[in-house]
Amino acid sequence: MNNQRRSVLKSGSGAAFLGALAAAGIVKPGMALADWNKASFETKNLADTLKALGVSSPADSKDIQMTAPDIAENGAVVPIGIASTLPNVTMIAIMIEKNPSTLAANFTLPAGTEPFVQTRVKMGQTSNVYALVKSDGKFFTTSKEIKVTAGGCGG
Amino acid sequence: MRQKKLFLLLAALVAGVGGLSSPVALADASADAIARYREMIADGNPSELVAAQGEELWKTKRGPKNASLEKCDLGLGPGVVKGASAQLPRYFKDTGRVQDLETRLMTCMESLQGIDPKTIVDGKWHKGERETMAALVAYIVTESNGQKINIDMSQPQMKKMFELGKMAFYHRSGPMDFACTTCHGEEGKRIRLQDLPDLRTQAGAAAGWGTWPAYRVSSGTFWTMQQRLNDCYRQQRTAEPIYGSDATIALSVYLAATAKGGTVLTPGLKR
Amino acid sequence: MKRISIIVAAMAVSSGAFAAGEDLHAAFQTMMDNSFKTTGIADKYRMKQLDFQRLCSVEKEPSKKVMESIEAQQLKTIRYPADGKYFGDWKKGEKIAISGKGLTWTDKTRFDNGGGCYNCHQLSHKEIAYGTIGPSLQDYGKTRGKTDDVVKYTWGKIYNAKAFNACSNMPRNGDAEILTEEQMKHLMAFLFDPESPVNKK
Amino acid sequence: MATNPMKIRAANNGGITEVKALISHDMETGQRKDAAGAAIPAWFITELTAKHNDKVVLSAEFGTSISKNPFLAFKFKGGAKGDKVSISWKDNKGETRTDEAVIA
Repeated sequence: MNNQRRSVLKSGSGAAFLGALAAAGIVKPGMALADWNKASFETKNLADTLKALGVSSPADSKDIQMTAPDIAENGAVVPIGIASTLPNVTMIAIMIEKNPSTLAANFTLPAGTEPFVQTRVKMGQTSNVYALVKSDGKFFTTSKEIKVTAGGCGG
Repeated sequence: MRQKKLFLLLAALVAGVGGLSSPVALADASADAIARYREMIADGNPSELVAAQGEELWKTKRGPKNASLEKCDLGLGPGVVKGASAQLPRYFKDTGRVQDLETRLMTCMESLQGIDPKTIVDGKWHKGERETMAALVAYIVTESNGQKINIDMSQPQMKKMFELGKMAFYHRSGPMDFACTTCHGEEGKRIRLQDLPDLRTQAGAAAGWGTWPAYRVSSGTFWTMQQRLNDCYRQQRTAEPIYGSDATIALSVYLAATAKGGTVLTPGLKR
Repeated sequence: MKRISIIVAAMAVSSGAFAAGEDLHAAFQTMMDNSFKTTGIADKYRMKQLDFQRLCSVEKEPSKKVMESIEAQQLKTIRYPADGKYFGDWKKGEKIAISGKGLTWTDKTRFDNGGGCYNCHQLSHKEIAYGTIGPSLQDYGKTRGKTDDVVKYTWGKIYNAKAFNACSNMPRNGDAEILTEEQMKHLMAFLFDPESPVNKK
Repeated sequence: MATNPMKIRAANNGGITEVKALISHDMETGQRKDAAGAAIPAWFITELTAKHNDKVVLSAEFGTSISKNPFLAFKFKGGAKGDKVSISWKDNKGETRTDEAVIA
């Protein structure tokens, strides 16, 4: 445990420095190593999440593609893929409106990384899922409703 | 956005499906959506993580005898893992028993490593030696992925187990009068949105037997065949089958023999 | 050893691979006896079959005569509500229809069970996750009406489905004490109430 | 507490490297209760960094909504066969792990 913690400190010294900036409430997508933005992950609705991320009224965009099922067979694993044709994408975030913690993930994409991420999220119930994309310093969004169904014998 | 529109269309379709028009359209739309969901998660089966641990465990010296399982004979000779689970259950002369993968591994763990089978039989799922077992199983069944289900039915002991397994399959009992057939004895049925293979047919048995053991998305854990059968009985509301008991092995023989010629697609990925 | 197994194999072939002989049935009983155990509320005794369970544990349905005799016996088990009231609260009924819990060895009590209706039946217009082992019951009250005959038949079917189809897949909710009379009344309301999502889009 | 290795695959196709990773982690939300009714404490990956050789190609922050045994896929320009791709994570208990793969 101690050894592991030491290696964290060692390898994470750069992150700690940048983390100081993040702790001040400034999120800078595009940073190489952002320390965990606790405040943004503690938000419980979309408006607060956007606020915590320093985003105001992102525009709906057809240039963001969300690949996700219409119906999830199980809420424990819901595949979400986000891609975009917008220029200079530096950040992609996934938000789940009705989850206890709205922000699921926030990706920072350095130059040279394609505007494409795929992951899997948990959903407590049927909800809108939002993709937030930062392109050329501006924020854009798209959403999709995913139905979560009950399954199995229920016992 | 387009997806949203598509969804509205689906919703309209759903709304249009009244009591009079066909509910089949709705069922198909849901079934298609579920099929797409399954496709999306198929790439990246977390069983891989468990299998990697299992491979380590197979080679690790453990137990009172401080030995690995590398000399374990799963039916194709000592140490042969590739293709072994596609040919299990099997009659083993050395134990005089028909054994499935897990009971065979118990034999190896006892004889090679000195691990008491009781730690597994009386254990708890995903704890202790049963967790070890699950990892070993994940590794071994991965090594049969893509092979044909091909169990050796030439021995009379196997024939007998097949007949006993079939009887168990039809055995109705308990407060809900259920048997395996209640859910798996007719084609094209489902529970909630989960398709139910008709396990009496070759195609159905291949779809069922061929895709277990599997990673269960709902629990986030890897399930061996023993656990799969255990939970089938739990949902049937019968008494609990003893881990590795003959009834579970007989059912496995019935399923694997019926599935013969089908493709092994293990480990599976399930709801 | 080898010789014995050859003889056994030869016997197996000649007797049609262990066709339903007495020995096989005895072996089956022994196997079942040795293969199950009591865990929590699920007693090992659950593996013992009732007569009709045994008669229905076959590949093909039993004869018409056997079926009819089972149905006649099962019909006698049905208890209709003593107060003559068949309908409870459809909202509670919907919850019972959705819940599939109860009676497993991981349940702490053998009471407070769900009906598990959605495992096999389509019911509400809104619920898409429904099973198809049983027929769709969508618009049940709307299409069948609420005549005394229909109401009584429906109660009986919920109480003990085997009275109407000897080897039905449907559990005997009342007779096997899976659901209480009150719970079945709620289910009745869920099926018949015009305001219930079963009948109202 | 020992951590288990990730499964990382990286393949270059037409100048773009696609990385797929499966990460062994419980990702407990802190909202669940155990059989005895006691709350299971939150335990989840908070940060993740992916590198191509020594260059960061993706960094991520996760919340409790990410599924158990997380899956992640992304793409970056460049990357030659035989190059190293590594992924490191850190969780809310301070545990870390780094695994690597070679681009195929």
